[in-house]
Amino acid sequence: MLRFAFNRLLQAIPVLLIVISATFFLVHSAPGGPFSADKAVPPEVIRALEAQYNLDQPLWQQYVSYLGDVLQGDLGPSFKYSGRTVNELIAAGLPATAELAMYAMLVALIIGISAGVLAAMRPNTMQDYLPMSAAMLGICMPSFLLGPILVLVFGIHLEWLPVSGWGDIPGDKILPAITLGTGYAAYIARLSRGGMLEVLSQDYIRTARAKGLSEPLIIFKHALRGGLIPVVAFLGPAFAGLLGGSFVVETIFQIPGLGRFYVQAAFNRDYTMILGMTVFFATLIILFNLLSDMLALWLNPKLRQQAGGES
Amino acid sequence: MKPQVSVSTASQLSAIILILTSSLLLGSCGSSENNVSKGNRTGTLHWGNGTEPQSLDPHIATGVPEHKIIIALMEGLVLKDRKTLEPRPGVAKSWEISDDGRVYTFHLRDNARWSNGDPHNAHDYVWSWWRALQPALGNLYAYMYFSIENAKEYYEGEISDFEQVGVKALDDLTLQVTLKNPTPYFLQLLDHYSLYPVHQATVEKFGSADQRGTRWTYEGNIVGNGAFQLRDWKINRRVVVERNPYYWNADNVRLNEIVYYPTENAITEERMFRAGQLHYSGTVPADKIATYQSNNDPALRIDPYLGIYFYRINVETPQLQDKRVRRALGMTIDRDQLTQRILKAGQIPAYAITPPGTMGYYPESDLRFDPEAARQLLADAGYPNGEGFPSTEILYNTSEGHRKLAVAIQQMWKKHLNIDVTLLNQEWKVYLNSVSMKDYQIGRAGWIGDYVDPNNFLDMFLCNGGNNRTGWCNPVYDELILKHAPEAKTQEERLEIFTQAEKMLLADMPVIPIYIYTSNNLVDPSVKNFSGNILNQPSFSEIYLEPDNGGQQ
Amino acid sequence: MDRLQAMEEKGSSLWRDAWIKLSKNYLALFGLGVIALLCIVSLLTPWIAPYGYEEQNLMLGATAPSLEHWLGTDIFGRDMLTRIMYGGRVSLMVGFIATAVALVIGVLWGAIAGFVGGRVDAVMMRIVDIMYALPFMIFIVLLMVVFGRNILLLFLAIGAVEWLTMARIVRSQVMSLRKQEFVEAAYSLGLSQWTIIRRHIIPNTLGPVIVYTTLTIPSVMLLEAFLSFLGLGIQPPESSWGLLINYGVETMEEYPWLLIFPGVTLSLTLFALNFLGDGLRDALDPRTSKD
Amino acid sequence: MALLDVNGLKIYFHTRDGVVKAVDDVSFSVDSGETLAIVGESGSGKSVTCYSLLDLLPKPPAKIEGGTALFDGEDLLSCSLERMQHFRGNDIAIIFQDPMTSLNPFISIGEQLIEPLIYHPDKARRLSREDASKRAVELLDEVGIVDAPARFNCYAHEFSGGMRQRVMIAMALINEPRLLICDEPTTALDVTIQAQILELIKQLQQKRDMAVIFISHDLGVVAGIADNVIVMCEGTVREAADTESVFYRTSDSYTKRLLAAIPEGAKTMANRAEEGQPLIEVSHLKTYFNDYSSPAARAEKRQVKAVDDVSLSIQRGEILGLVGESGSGKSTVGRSIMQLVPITSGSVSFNGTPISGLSSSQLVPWRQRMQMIFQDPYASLNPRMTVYQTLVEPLLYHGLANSNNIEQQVQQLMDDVGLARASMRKYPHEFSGGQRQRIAIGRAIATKPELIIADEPVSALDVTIQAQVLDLILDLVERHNLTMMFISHDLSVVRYISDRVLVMQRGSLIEEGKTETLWANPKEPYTKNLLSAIPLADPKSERERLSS
Repeated sequence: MLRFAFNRLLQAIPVLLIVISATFFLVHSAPGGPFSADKAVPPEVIRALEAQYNLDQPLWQQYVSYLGDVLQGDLGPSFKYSGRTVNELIAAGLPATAELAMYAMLVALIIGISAGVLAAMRPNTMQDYLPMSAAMLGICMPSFLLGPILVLVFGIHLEWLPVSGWGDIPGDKILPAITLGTGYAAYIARLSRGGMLEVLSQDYIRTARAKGLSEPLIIFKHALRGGLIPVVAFLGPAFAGLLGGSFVVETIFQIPGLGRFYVQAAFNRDYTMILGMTVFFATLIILFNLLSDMLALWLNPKLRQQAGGES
Repeated sequence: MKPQVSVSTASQLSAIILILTSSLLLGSCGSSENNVSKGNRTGTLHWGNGTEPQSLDPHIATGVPEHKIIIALMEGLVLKDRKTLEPRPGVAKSWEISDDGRVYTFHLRDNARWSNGDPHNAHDYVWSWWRALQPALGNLYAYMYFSIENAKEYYEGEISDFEQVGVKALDDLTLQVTLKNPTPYFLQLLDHYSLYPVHQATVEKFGSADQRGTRWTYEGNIVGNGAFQLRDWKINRRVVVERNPYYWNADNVRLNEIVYYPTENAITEERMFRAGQLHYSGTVPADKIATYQSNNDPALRIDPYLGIYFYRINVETPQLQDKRVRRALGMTIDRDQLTQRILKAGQIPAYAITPPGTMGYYPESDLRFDPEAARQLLADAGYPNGEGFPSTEILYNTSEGHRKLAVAIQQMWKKHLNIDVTLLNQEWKVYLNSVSMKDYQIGRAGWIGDYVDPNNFLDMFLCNGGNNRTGWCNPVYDELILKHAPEAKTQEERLEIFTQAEKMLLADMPVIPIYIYTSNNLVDPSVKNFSGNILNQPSFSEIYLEPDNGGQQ
Repeated sequence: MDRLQAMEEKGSSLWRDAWIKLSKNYLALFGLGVIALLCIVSLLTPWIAPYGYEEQNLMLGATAPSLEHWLGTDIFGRDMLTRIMYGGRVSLMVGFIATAVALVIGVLWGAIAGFVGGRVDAVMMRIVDIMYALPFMIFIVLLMVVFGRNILLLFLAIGAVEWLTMARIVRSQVMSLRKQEFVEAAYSLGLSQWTIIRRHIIPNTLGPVIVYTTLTIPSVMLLEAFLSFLGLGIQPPESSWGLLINYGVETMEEYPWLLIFPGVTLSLTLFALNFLGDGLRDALDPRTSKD
Repeated sequence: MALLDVNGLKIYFHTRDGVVKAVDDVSFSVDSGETLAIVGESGSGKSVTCYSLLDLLPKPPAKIEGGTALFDGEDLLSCSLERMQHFRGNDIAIIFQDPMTSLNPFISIGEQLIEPLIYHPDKARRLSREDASKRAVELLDEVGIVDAPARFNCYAHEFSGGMRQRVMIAMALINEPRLLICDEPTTALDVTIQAQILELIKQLQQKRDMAVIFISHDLGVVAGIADNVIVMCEGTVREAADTESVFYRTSDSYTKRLLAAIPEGAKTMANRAEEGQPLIEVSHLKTYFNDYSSPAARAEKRQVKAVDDVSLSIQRGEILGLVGESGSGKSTVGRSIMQLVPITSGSVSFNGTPISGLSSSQLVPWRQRMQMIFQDPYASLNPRMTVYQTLVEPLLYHGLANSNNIEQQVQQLMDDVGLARASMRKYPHEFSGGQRQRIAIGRAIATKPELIIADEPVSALDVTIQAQVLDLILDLVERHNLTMMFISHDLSVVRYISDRVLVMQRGSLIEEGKTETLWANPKEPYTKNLLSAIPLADPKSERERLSS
């Protein structure tokens, strides 16, 4: 298992390097610099600013020195937030985003798995059609639509929950978690339904029944573990997606997370910030994919021992 | 024994899920008192502030959200009246102006203090203004100093001796400023944050004076001279300021704290206001304004704003070189319909670039909505009934408001002139790039006055004006603005010169004025002493909170 | 490939049989009917739309549904029914073409990676990883700057994003297929790898591919709205369902019909596609005809 | 009254294509200490009958349309699910055919074993985890699991097929059921293992005085253990009698056919092997695979020696049998000759020309001359291609037909393998297993090959079908003058078809000889073992063999 993880991490190095390089040259070739502004900026100011952030050097030189810094874990200073380093900004935004992603995942797992299992228990009945139709809508319900609707209903009209904030007012984490989690819940519902249907048709479920075990025991002890393997494999990409894709929800609910930084950085041409966030997200994506693969391996005793024949 | 393993992992898992769920739900129990009513009790003002401030250094910051925080933390020599914007004593308790209008002598208060208790005196200004004029600092508002004698020359490196710049501390409490020309609006400038003083010891503690991006403006570090001091700055979350006990007028400050929220999304901010999470929101979505108006909601405050929304025309575009074409375009925008049906927030149709009433200035304009005459002009220019007029593009930066206006104008030009216009939106930085490279045909633009004087609007269109960007150049115009106006003997004469210049501008129409901004604020009724003004500048030291009978809505 | 030409002529029987089976599945037929209707309406829109799509009436403004305007009007006084009809032209075109791009790239990429395996697979999947990690918005802005505004570019950009997941799905399918005996049999017939992929592997991945495709089309339509909002893609006064929904969200309290009607249209399309997709999946699997 | 009394049982499947009468009016009874065998081919309803007793059928589509099944006087068919859970595992236990899929791969076998004890529906009879574990270990020991306490925590994949079936048996017996249903418990196992498992079931039954229902498609298997036999076909009982009557005095035509289909005796056709240069010559063939079975093996880059230094030759016209148990490497030899797996060392020559080491494009002309038939007729045909497409592919790819005569050529092939021309446009799933194997054979002979390697071509088929397919193969060999390598684990089949036999064990050839010589006089103990384990369709001799 450790060896498997090590190999995958080794493979990640060239991937990260290419991501950094591609992003570096991409952002530097995008039109509009970090210091252009609505009111004309005098050329001497531009020069002074560029000198301060080493932007007056040739591009390759900037690239080399940036790589050097990144290797030392230094993502550089932010251009937009004067005086703040990218490391500092990521550290500031990560807790909220990570927490949001975790709650959203929780919502997604609880709703998704229960819906999927319910549907799989009685395929092609109303118990199947209803949650699955809802799931289909959920997959395609964009959060920019779901968020405002939830806010209007629960925040403004019913006044049950706060309309925004993060950890300021009790309960302000509920609506964002639901908004972000719904799409994933829908996807997980479909995955777990498929997985459960597959497992429930297996011989060993028949064996369990023949042993006289009760239906709940069969579902939860015998079927769930195998049936959820597709879900587990999806967790890694999903979690990375939650971390990176929370921008809309963060904006709607005024959450101080990474997603807003990323988009702001892109709009502001905050080069170091874009690069830093990209490196950070790429690392997360790779890490979470690895983790979910390892979890899927661990869940399957056979593969656990083989630690994956073909990676 | 191992047989238990599966069961114990399952129970561990369910325990984790239980903990996570309960932590999510636990947070939701508790009192439901909203920010506004709680703030009214504790004297805390909750302020929707647009975006995250990029810097709180008055010599570096540029945006409106930064402005709103800096004016709470710092103060200039002179304040403005919260309604009329007349100069009022600030750090300077009084001042004299020489007869030729060039020399200002300020007498500072002896009880002015920095927020750490240090004495605050005239030398602070000399040092601060010296700092603000260091090119390496990259101060975008350095031009605000250029009415001071030799300030421009020093900034551009023509002279290197700061002694020659017209600012001197005669003694600890007396500051003398010498101007190049009599500048009627100079006192106003002193209330702009780019002329605020900074605390030398603090700035130098975290880096050299002309170094950008030091940590001196962070919580725990920053020292100011305003009514409030910085207590907490959580990025993308909130900035909290609290009373500064050393403020010279601390006894009359009635707010205990202000919490600024960087919301970015206007729709979110409006919802927060409606849910009682904010006392104030400064960006009301256009479609919501109608709702507030029809409910006669007292929270909605609409005031004229010193800003103009206009379209630039790139006069180098072949089909737009002829000023008759440009005039025709300007004459076929039905500004009444735009402001009433699309903008809906009391915006004033604009027929000139300078907002009327700016320091007593009322531009004369012959521009009006006249499709008949416009068609004639277009025909004279060789495009009868729009025939043969090449497809022309309106560029705007990505935003719902700009889009709506462009869509309507596109249709008006189609209807009245029968010309085809396409729309192009670009992301902000790309748009800036296109406009400054003159890589556009017609481009949306806006200008907010830094100070209340026609000069601030009209000097945009000088031949070499950095903000001209239209390619339009008229030496006579330049001479009027640069030479004749500063030398005018009286204010009447000066305004007359501006009138003349503006007429030239409108006759050539390199820019099409569209409407004059309004500031649309949502202010909770419990907020008192909030007065609308054309700079949309609140006076935090005077605001206080007092719920009306029956409390919050 | 010429030698296999004759095969292709007879090879249509999978599709012919699928059609026969599909025509017995009422839910799928309903889906097909809705999609066909939407396509026909879109094609005929310029002739049958009640109003011009840019015809404004500022004095009228946003009005609720009425006899003159069945689905109401937007803030410019433009007829919503007309806007939705014209929006459908863009949305359906983007949905189908961009999905097709994603489909072709994703299926080929995934099939090759999964089938060849080993180093090739590792490299190809690492490329997918890289694409996943690149900042999408910067990428789009650059594309826009380099190539200018271009509807074709929109398809490319969307296709470039959506094929990644497709490739992963196909790859995992292929990895299990390639160990099946019928693939070995094809090998022992001496068929080339490419022929095996094309004739034996890809047709057997159709099930999950179709299902994922039906989910992709609506999400592509929404992605188009985001890109158009950024300035890539279509420009006002043209519109698409995604953009109409986007605008509708902002005024959902004041003018709910601006959100409801485009939303219902998109949802209807989504369900129709899903029914059709499930039906197609079953129809293309010869095994499902007898249980 | 018997322990179980089934009367007039009717089970119909309601499918989209109509009603299928899976079980139609079946009656039988079985008493303690008695073994009833239910014999029939696939689709005969034998398994459905037994599953219905424990309510294990998927409903829908299955529906019980009539009849009773009285267990101790209580009707199993009409009791509640709760009551049924009391019967399941406690009074009636069942062992399934495939021990590979019938154990939960995610849960340790110990945990699976103790479940019926710790979750007993009768709360009073529930055992604590410790007591249950003790009981389970004892039972594992009893069914012959060596080092049971340590194996208790292992997972299913860590056991071999035979061991898994022993675990299944232990699991079935853990609550001391009074009736044990065995659904083809030995079909998926090697012949030597099969003998052991049969022995075990017999012993356990005697010790516990259980009633046993033994389901099998193979009359040979039941001959030694059944007291009574019922023969089922298409849902109905064709014959029900005591074992000896069925085997020696049957009057039923179907039973007669079943008995006749059991391959017995030597090859009836002449040996057509030609002298001279062998068609295939394999020398010192080694095929190794990387071993990923454990982290240690992976780390050390250990290799599995699937084929280790095998040399053999096949004469033109010869049918060479290759036998061995699962894991002996016999299939890998076939695939190595076909160049379907990369070989590690050694060489393969076709008609004197070395073909090992050629690139895939260089191999194309050779591929036409040798073809393969695979074991699993379900997996070896592309489910999305019609028979026509499947057969056309080799013809066109190798340029053996053009668009003018293609139709005719395909029809010829269909005739050759005994398929109706009309079914040309059907898909594989619409055919039975035997018909599918005919399609696969048709595909193999389409290229007019000289050599066919048949990898267990009949082991997935019912006996009667198996006999037909074997005859078809022999017929085709004759008609097309084919050379064949016939790989099988079933010695009777190999004896019936091949001229010469090679025996493989653990990657190596251990014995070789003319078929009849080898049968009469095996030299190696392993070969002797294999031959003696073959069940005979003769109750008397089979009983003697089992008791010896």
